[in-house]
Amino acid sequence: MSDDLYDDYILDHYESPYHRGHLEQPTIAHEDDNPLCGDRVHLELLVDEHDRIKEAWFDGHGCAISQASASILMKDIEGKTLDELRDFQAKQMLDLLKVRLTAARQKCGLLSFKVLKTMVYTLDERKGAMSPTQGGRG
Amino acid sequence: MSDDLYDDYILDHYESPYHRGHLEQPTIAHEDDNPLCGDRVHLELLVDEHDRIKEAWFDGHGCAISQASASILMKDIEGKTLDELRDFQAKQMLDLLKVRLTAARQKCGLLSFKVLKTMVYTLDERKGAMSPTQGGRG
Amino acid sequence: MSNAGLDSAYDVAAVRQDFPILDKPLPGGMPLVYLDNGATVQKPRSVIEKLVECYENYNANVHRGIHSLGDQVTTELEAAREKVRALLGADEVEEILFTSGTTMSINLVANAWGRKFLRAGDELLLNEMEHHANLVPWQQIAHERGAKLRFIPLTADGRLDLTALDDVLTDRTKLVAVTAMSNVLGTINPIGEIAARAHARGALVLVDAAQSVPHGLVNVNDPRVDFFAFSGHKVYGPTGIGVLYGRRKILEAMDPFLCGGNMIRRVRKESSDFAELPSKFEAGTIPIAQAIGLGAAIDYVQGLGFEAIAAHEHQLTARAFDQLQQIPGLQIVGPGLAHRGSIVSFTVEGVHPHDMAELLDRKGVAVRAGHHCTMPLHEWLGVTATTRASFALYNTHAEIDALCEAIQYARQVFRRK
Amino acid sequence: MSNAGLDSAYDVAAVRQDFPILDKPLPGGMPLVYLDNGATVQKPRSVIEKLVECYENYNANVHRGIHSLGDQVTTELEAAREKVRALLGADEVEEILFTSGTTMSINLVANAWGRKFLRAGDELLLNEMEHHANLVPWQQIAHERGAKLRFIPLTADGRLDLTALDDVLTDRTKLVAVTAMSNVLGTINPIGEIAARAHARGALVLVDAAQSVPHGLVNVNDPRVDFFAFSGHKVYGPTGIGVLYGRRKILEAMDPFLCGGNMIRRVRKESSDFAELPSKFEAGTIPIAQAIGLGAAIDYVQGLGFEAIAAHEHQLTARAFDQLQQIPGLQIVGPGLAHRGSIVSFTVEGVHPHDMAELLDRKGVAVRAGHHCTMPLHEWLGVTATTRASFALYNTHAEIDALCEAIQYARQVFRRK
Ligand SMILES: Cc1ncc(COP(=O)(O)O)c(C=O)c1O
Ligand SMILES: Cc1ncc(COP(=O)(O)O)c(C=O)c1O
Repeated sequence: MSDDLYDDYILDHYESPYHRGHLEQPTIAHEDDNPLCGDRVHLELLVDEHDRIKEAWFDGHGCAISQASASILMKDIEGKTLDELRDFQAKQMLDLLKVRLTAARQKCGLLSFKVLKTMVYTLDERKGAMSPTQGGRG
Repeated sequence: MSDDLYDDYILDHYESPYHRGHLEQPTIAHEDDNPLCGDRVHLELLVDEHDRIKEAWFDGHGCAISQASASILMKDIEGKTLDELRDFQAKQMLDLLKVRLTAARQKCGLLSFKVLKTMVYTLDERKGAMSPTQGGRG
Repeated sequence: MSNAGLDSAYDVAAVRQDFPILDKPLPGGMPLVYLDNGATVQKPRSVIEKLVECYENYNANVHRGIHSLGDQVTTELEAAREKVRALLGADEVEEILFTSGTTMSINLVANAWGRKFLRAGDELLLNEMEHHANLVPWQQIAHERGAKLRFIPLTADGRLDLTALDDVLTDRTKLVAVTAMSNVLGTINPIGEIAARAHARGALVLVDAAQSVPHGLVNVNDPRVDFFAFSGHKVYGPTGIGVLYGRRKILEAMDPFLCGGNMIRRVRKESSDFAELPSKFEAGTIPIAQAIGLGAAIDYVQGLGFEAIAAHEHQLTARAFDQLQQIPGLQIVGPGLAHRGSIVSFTVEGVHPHDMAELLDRKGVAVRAGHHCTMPLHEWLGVTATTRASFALYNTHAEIDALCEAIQYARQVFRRK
Repeated sequence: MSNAGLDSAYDVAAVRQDFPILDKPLPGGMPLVYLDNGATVQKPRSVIEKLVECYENYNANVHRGIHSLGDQVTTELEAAREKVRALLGADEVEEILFTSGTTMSINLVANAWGRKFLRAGDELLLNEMEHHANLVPWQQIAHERGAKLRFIPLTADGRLDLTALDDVLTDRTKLVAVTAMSNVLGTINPIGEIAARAHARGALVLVDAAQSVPHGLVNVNDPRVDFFAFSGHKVYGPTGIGVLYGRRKILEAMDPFLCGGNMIRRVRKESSDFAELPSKFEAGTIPIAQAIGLGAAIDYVQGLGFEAIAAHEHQLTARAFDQLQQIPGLQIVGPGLAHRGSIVSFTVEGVHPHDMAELLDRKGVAVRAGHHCTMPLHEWLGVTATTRASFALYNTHAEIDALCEAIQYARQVFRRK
């Protein structure tokens, strides 16, 4: 884990992103922003019949962390199943970035993760599957 | 000025008040309380044709300071004119008590003074006299 | 006679060393016997030092700055929030809102919940022992919304009369607001039974825990309640900070109360969307250093242990209860020891409470006199004011004795003839 | 190159010794260059010591205890209130209300004045440079009351366009809410002219003085305004305390906002009468130690003198303005120096403000990045975020240079290829 946020790994992804662009016919698309700073990320997934991510693309604008982390995430999730993404934790996402983020910057680093999670829940709901309960005793 | 609130002067007035009771036909009567502590003071004045206090009586209940100060005030103002009472300041009232009151107890010590002031204003208004403006620019 | 600390689970003499003020003589030179703990308690050195640490090492605004100080202070603040969560046994840290005090916490609920959810004909269930902070906000919102206030009657000894609860708790009751511990009578209320019966009727339960938290009556899930409010300054923390616990689903359904920075998600010229919990209810710059100081206060009391604190305070209360009753003309208000926390309020024949407090002060004994922000209760008691002695973890048996001696002195002043 | 203090009315190097935090290296070992003063400023030793003094010597609740500590703390609190009155040039000390901050002060007016006096069709006059604290509360109450928001247009360089004022200031305008100094553009607004024209139309004027008070723009009678709000933590005082000044007649006509102890005169079971000013608006235990600490902060800035502070800050701002403009791709937002207080916000081509702030932090330079709680302003600017450097009385010319060097470093990081 690097202490330097702006090491080559992050900056490479920021300047030469993986799969920045759009799909012809995404299975699902979603976007969100971090209003505090204006970071915005739009994700598109192509999911095959085995619930596996065939392709993942992103678009957006904002700070290097928010955009590089989207790029890194796209690269990481291709080939994974929805089941695997359901188990995917914020901590793992932060590990993927290979840098230590302060609390303030974690919002940037986790923006694409949040969008991804929302999509997974939405797909679950579409299929009428149980969505994992969130906290509380409801 | 005494440091002892409960010197004989105060306690004498508390236990053997001056003019505790009521007038047959007061020129004016008014009462007020200090809700914070439940002290209550009722004053009655008999004012002669020269705007001079002929008689002053009080009633009420509460702590020794509130009741003794009413008694002391009644004794002091008899014979004074309304003009003199109009000029009468809170500081002078506190001086009359001959003790140093903390901020919290000044409310007790000034309760009868407040009632008296209200009565003077009311008499002024009855006569259509100008009442002194209170602060601000109006 | 003094047996300070002898039979306590902690060494009271040592604990007193943690509180700088207890060591300092009063302006007149007398030692301070501080028995006005129900109003506010003294602060241990660790809390004062935490404030200094904060201002001297990581003073910055929270949640905003992308810089080292901002990161440190945010981490400290959120650690304090987690300490509060753990203290209350709340499920989630987002259910812990920082406010400026109990009064603000209750006003927040009365306004943000009441303005949205109260309808004409709805009822709020209160009682006459409530502090004004848990009464006047409900009067205002009930008036505005056309809702009605109802009151659980009190027993003759100053407890809630639960045998009459079903008369006043109806299907129209939307919320029961109740103090966990009376700040005058000392009564500890059976929150568990009240909450269970209120919930069975579909009513929410708000607990005013301003007096109970310092003594360890502090859990929001056992018994389960919906809102829970307390003040930092009464639990050994700084002034200017309070807590509102609210159950997530209810907080989410409510609109915000105060508006400004931090509580928004997106602001347009004409309208705005609101942020997630807890920010939604924390508009503007919150009392940052004070929240962090409250965290240190929680560490302090948990270091001693609530059980030990409560045991010690119970001994003090028992001693006071016993000795005070032997003073002629002295009348204690409220229930017996079994139902009472560490507060004893009383009247003494022939000595007005104000004079009493003043005369006790002359002996260095600080108590409070007045209606203690409970006018309806004093009306119910039939007196305009009482004198209140309230005990904290650092008080000693010798101080109880000093209280009783000072009361005797006050009686003598008024019987000089 | 450094000429810290050389041409200042006070010795900046000496003044920096008053601020313990400025002497402490950051966790990484670098010296702190604190340029996030618009968010919150650092505290002088005298303020921190005043807090300690309060907690260690006369910690008690105010206005309540008839005992020596209670008397001392009440005296200290009221002395602080008088200091605020004198600072603001207010007529009466009862017009000074202690709140928990600017946000709370403005919410108090929006609720307590707005709910009572706003009618359907009434108008509130705002503008797009307002902080969310002076915008969102008005949105909410306008929505509730059926009132309408109108906006004074901005000039291209980020000032209020007063040539258009008569288009938006009408006989329906009930209140003009305006910041004395923008927290992003740095713009100092002509409050005198706005207030005069608003008063001529019968509208009230509320001034958000959160940013202007630390720089000495602080009087409520010259020019004459009706409400005036600021925060302690931005004027070298503690967090958790704010002030609302309100003209007596208006405050008296308003209903209370928060309800609870202290703000009542008499409480019955079903209804209550309210206390006189300022208690009417100070429900519950107010931030006592913080108000007293604010008094010490006022003493501190008045000791240096606002004129000297403003002169020093103006030099810093001029230097920053000058040097920043020489950095390629750097764009300053807001007006020229003549209309600007000590805030400079900017964008740098190719470096997002968040990355900029993070990279500046790496050089020990603390600035803020984001929308600074002014989303409508950033929409108007056409950017989602800016980087803001804001200067206080203790900043040095060398720190301006450090800022510029750090910006150059950030630009290099993003142009490594
Ligand atoms: C112009 C302006 N108004 C209001 C506020 C809000 O102040 P606070 O967060 O202290 O309530 C701020 C500070 O953030 C500000 O800069
Ligand atoms: C039972 C109770 N509720 C509420 C309060 C109000 O607390 P605060 O003044 O800290 O807001 C108090 C303390 O005065 C109290 O004793």
